[in-house]
Amino acid sequence: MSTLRTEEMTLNMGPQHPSTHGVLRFIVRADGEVMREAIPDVGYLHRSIEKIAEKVGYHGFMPYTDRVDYVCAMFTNQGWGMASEKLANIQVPKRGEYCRAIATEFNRLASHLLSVGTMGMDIGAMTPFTHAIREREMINDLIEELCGARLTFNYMRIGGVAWDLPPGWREKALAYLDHFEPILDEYNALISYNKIYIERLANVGIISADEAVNYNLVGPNLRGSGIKWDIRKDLPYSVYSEFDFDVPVGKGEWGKLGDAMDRYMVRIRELKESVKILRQALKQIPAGPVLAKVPRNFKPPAGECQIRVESARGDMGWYAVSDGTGYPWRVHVRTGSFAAMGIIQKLSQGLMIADLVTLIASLDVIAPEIDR
Amino acid sequence: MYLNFGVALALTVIGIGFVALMFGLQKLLAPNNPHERKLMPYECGEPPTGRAWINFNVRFYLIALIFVVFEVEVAFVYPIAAVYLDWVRGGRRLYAFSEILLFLLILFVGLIYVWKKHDLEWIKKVPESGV
Amino acid sequence: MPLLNTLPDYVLTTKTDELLNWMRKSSIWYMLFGLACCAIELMHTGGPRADIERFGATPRASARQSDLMIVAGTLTLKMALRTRLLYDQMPDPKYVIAMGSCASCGGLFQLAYSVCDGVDKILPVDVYVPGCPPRPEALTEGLLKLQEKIMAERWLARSSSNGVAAA
Amino acid sequence: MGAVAEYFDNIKNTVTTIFEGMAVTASHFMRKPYTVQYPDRIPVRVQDTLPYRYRGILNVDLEICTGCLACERACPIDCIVIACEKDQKTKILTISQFDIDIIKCMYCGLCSEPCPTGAIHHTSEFEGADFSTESMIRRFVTDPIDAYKPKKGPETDERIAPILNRGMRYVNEFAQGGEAWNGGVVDDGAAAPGADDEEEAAAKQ
Amino acid sequence: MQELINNIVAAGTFGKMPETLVAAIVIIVLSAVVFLGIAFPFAGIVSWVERRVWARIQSRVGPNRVGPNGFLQWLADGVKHVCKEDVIPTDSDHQLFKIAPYLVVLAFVLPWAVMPFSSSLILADMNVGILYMTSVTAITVVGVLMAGWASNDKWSLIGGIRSAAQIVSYEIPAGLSIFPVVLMTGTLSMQGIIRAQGWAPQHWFLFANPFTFVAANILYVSALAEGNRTPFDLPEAESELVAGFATEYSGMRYLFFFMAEWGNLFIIGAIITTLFLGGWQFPQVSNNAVVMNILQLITFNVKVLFLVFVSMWIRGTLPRVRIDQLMSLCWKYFVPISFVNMIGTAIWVAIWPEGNSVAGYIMFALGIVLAVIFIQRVMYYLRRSRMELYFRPTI
Amino acid sequence: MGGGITLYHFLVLSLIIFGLGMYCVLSRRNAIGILMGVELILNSANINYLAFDFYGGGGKAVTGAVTYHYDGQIFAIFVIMLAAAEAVIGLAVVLAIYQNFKTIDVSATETMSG
Amino acid sequence: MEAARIYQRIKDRFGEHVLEISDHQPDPFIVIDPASIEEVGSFMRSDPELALDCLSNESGVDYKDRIEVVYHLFSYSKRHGAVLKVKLPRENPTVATLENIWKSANWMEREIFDLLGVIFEGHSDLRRILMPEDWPGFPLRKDFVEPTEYHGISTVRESPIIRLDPKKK
Amino acid sequence: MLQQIIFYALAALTVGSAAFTAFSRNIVHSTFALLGAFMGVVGIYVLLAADFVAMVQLLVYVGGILVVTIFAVMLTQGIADVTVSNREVGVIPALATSVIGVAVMLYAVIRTPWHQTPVPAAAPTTYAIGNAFLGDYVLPFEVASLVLLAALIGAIVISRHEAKE
Ligand code: SF4
Ligand code: SF4
Ligand code: SF4
Repeated sequence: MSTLRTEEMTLNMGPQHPSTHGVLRFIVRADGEVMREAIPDVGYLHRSIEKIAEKVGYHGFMPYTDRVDYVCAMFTNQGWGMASEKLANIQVPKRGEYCRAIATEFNRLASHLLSVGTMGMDIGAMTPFTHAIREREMINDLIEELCGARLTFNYMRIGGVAWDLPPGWREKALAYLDHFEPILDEYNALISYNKIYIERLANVGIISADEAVNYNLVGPNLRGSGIKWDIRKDLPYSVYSEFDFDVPVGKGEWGKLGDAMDRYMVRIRELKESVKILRQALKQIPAGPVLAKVPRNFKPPAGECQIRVESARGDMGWYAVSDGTGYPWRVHVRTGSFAAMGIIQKLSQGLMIADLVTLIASLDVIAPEIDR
Repeated sequence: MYLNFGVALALTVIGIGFVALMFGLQKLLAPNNPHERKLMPYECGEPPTGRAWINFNVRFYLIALIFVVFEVEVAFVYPIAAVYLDWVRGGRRLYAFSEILLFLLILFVGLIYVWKKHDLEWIKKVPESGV
Repeated sequence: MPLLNTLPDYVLTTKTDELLNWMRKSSIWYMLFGLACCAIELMHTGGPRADIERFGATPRASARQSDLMIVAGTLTLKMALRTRLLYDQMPDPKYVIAMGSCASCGGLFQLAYSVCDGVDKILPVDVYVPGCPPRPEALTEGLLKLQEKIMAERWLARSSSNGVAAA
Repeated sequence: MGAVAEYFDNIKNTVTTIFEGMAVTASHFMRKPYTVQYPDRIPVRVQDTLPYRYRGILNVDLEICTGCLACERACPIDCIVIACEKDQKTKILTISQFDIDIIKCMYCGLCSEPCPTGAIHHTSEFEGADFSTESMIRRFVTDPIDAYKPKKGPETDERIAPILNRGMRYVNEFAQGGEAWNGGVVDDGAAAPGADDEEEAAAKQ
Repeated sequence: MQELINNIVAAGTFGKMPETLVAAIVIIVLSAVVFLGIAFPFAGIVSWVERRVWARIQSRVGPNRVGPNGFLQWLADGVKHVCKEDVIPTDSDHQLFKIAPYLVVLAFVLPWAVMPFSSSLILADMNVGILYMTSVTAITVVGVLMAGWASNDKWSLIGGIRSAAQIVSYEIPAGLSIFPVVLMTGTLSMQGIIRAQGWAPQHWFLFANPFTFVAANILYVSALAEGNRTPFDLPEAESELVAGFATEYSGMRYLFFFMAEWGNLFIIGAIITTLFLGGWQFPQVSNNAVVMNILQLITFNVKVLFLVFVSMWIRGTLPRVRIDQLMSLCWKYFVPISFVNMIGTAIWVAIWPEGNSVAGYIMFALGIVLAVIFIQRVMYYLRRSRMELYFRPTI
Repeated sequence: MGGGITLYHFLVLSLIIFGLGMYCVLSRRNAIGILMGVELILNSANINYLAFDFYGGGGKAVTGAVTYHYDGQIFAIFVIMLAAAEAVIGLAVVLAIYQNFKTIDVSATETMSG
Repeated sequence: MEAARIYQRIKDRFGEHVLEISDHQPDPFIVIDPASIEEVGSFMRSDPELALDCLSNESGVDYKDRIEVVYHLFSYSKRHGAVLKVKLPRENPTVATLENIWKSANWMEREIFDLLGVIFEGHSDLRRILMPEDWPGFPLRKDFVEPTEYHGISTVRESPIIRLDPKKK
Repeated sequence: MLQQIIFYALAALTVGSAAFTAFSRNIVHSTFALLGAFMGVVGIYVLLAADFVAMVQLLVYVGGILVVTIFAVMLTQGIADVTVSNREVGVIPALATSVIGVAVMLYAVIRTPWHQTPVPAAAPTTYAIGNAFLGDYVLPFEVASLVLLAALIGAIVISRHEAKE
């Protein structure tokens, strides 16, 4: 029956479209409801951040890194901080590293919540999305107390973090974690284990392990394909070697291994792992300074380096070239979403239009990370 | 009976009149300054590529074909369903029941046939070559 | 023939105007037009804490049904042309809120080569909301400001200055 | 699993999971909405509930501004404009202009970090929506004003002391243990008044 | 109706007018009252209620500024849309583009003719009542297809065709699920069906036997699908299709589509209430016809509104299905099960033509058990979440 | 049916519709157009059935419990059923023709062999 | 494997194609002849000792006198990485694509083409990716000048603050 | 009076829509015009005291056949083309044939003295039809289901067979 051919339709999905997660555009060539392929068209949010780095200097670039991936800005902060520190060989104080870990893990919670929430919204359930937003608000409150902003944190500095944990914050954070876990179970009961939801996600956009590596997928997308790989565990940076946590991988319980449901479940499970890490970090945090001595006029020696951070969207690479002046010569961010976008065209072949939405959401692409 | 359907007619007239009235009101109250770009088809902010009036997927069509057959069946069953109770009370339950059963089964066979032939499935594969 | 701004300025017409404006301001449907970071705060504004729907503002996906375009985020040059088209496709009366520094004037991305410095270069902006990103309450305040503006408009009554944009 | 068993399993799964989901949403009818009814139906203003570090719209306490221009230099996008005139004879610094373009500002806090007295600081104010960009410029100086000269000891002027206290508290929120950080900034003569011991105390918290 | 007209003619209110004319006037006035006084405001108010209910599920407040608790929100939306420009895209098919809203509204007003509000408040107690109800709603399909096609926009076209396919498919299980009741009552008239039930739950057809219970659920879900409600709101699926077949519509025209959608909720509820929930049946507490009618009216509306509420609640809970799942759900699950239901009921009726009261009690008890389990789950989630409790419906 | 509307009114109406359907069938080269014409013709036939049923011999009035034999109506229902079946098959054929010829111009199918 | 040993292994295999091995800290790298990039690439991927199965980053750097394309490779199985560089002339920088070896190169090469103007020969879809199609120039080059107008939208914005003290800046 | 008005209104709706169907140059318009014709016919049926048939007409024609026809049009037409529909040849012959045919029949209709009985009061017909289906017409009734089955399978087979190509 499938051989019945009808005329092909070219659809523009985006740039202004509710489910493209920011401004992406897909040129969908569809035969009725079934897509022949969806060609991503990006660049609608290209803000030339890499070029700006060459103009504003090392310290001044920190707020811009927030905008590289605003959903998990802590990681981009940290990435830039680590890259500069590596260039100039600066040691971050222990407490500073702990502050970083705590802040980033909270940010990971927020980011994953947004990801699973928008997934629900794209599938058509608004309630899980608002519940996720509600939890994000609470996390935002915590982060706001820590660094004074809800989204564009600018919390980290080269050599550490800008502010220590405020008094009483640890207790609040721990109390929040106690609140969060039952909410997560509730969230799962509401949507994750819903049959309709599973049916929508299972067997959509299957990525095999080889493909995932070949297309350079990272983070939950890679783990969703069954590869147990997490920078925090496998190439430990910061203080992650001191924590005990698992790396969840996709198991293909609901469909083939590497489908959208696997990626989604990896995120849900990572939420739990993050809570685990946060509990340990909040208990173990040592006393001490949080910021190393870094001159205001920061001039790392000439050279280049790449560092890798496990952000919420996976392995984020910061490639920085210094020429010995106060301004970086070149900064390049290798982001998870950029790679993930590259695979969409291939995966979309033969999916239905409704599945494209699922696919995008399951890869958790964020427009600024693609375009920078 | 005419009265009953008269109500339907009256409702039709009122409904249409109401809609027309509201449109009239809108004509009076709303601004109106169309221009070329405003009247372009909406496609998420892109100028549209290709036309919209194209031949559509055959899937829906087959569903509709199957639907018509079943719809007629539903229409047929209504009267006998309505008198079934009388016939049961009248003591001819077996006869009436077997009539209904036969009628339904014959069409049920059709449904199973279609099902087995996978015409109820939405095929996710697209033909390889682009047209 | 629309009666817009044609009737004389009687008490009756001004009262009707007030009523219409009150209704209109209580039902501002905004277009989901998140461009960058501010879009996240835009989502939060519709979310449980700020809940902009209290004021009758619901998000719409299609420009055809929205009254308000909240430009939330950095407007790049590539996007600017599309934005203009989207704005054009909204039916009158329509309003624009520039949310955040980027949308208002380019903000921190004035240094960038690919960013349109301010949405007011391509569209008439009604309300600017400062912040990077503005917190949801700030956007709510922006909406209230816009409501003020709508309340001051004249609809039926003739007016020289602040009539409906379309007239 | 046989096809028939799967068929009924699907039905069962669907029904039970929907049942669970409905229970979750039903429980929300009995929970309090999380909404903060800004702006009017709330017991306290939202501004007052924000944490101390919240980076809202910038404010400048001109009373304690030393006119060192550190903030202007620190701002990556030049949205602060300060004009200072140093009288050659009296050595008095006069600030004749202190404008901040709050619509361009990105609320990063980089300007308030190097400020020696905490004169420029973020407030918890966020309401600034307006109808034009011109009205978004905060002009802090109306009449030229003399810059503040930090004293060697503690501040004695009654008018200025509370303001300076506030400012110093603000300064001390920043990264503790980073003497070089604060020290490396000031290159315009006005040294940061000593608050080192306080910083260390905070660091040990 | 006939009685009423006879009375009026006898009373001579209209002088010497011919009877047909009197009848016409009476009919038009009554229909206008029903439409303008009930159907239209209901559609509006329900939009506000839905936003409030939805908001509450999402820990929000929802519209609460226009009028008391935002009650006038619907009016504000209406007036706003009247003041909105009416955009008709150049490339669209202008005539069809303009006609489509009429059709959709038509399909929405016609069912009100047989709405059994109480034992005597019904515009037209047709003998083919329930068949009339299901068949006039079919006009929507044409309206939706017309809207989708006339817009000359791809999103609209996909939305329209999806919608049409969905509505027509679900007409089959809906139609088949009506049969168990028809088999048990032997009538198609709305009033007749209600009269065959009692006021007590165990006499409702919902609990008459297992088959009717299943049929009621299938009918409800199918009706939701026909009304394009979540989880079947594919035609308007915002995250995929922008706004579906209504993408190009603005102002009043758009509002009418939505008015019809919200108004259809009442019709869905009314069908289920009539067929399975005992309609307006209320214990005979008074001999005064007026009092009884008022009580019945309240009963009927409470039941319908409860169902409307449930549909909002479902909308707040469930995600959307995909088009192929939608179709397979219909054809592979609902249609066969409805067939089985029908045959099962036929057997049941053949065995117990007058119904089986024991079965009614047993089914009702099962229903209560189900409700208790449900409440337990709700309490479980309430306890675990440790969020602040708040029981007032308004805030 | 009072008010001076007689059987002839309906017959004439049915005839007109029949004529229009006829014209539709004859003049269209579009297969679907032809099918639409056929539907019109069937509708006009149904009007005839019902009119005769109503005015003519269909009703066999028995005093007291009135039983009618609605032969005309039953016929009409069968006609509707047949019309539906015809439409289903006809449109399936249309689809088939379209698949083969990429057109549903009936005159084209004559010339093309395939 | 240590980075230095990886480079040595490549050097052993492709002696004359390796132009330079730098042990510049923190990240040592190897520079090879652009003409042999495909060979080297497929060797690095398929060699069981190296097994660099992931091209984790590809970026271009404009050094005013030359343009370098930097490949960051990584091996999931061996957990080591390598940095590969090619130096290209600034006028007409051309290098073969690695798209057929690592799929992820496709988009990254498009980006480099878009922003730096490096032409990847054999690339299946070498179009601009981030910038609009009609954009002039390659913005990440050091000598790129921002156009003042794009489709009638001016790209400069005067600061609304009038500086009272014109001496500065 | 009122009946006349209603009758003529319905007749006008039916004939007008049918004419539109027959004469419109745009195949989509003529398809949608069928809706008017069918609705008018529904009204006529009701006037003829056939409420059940009217409902079936609504259900099957409007809800079913019309929708399939619209689908078919959407599926098969190069709708957007200017050569929208149909007729090129045979307008005059077709018109002539139709007019002559109608005229002849009209003559026959008017001249025939039809057998008429007194008009019965309009009464519900569902039961009678149901009884007939279970009684006198049981064979046609069952055959009807076979016909439908044949149509269903036929439609599927035809479309699938052709699809194999
Ligand atoms: S104003 Fe700030 S937060 Fe908003 S889009 Fe621009 S950079 Fe992002
Ligand atoms: S907060 Fe940042 S952007 Fe704003 S004035 Fe200070 S340094 Fe400049
Ligand atoms: S840094 Fe502080 S003291 Fe110096 S000029 Fe700025 S506000 Fe004044």
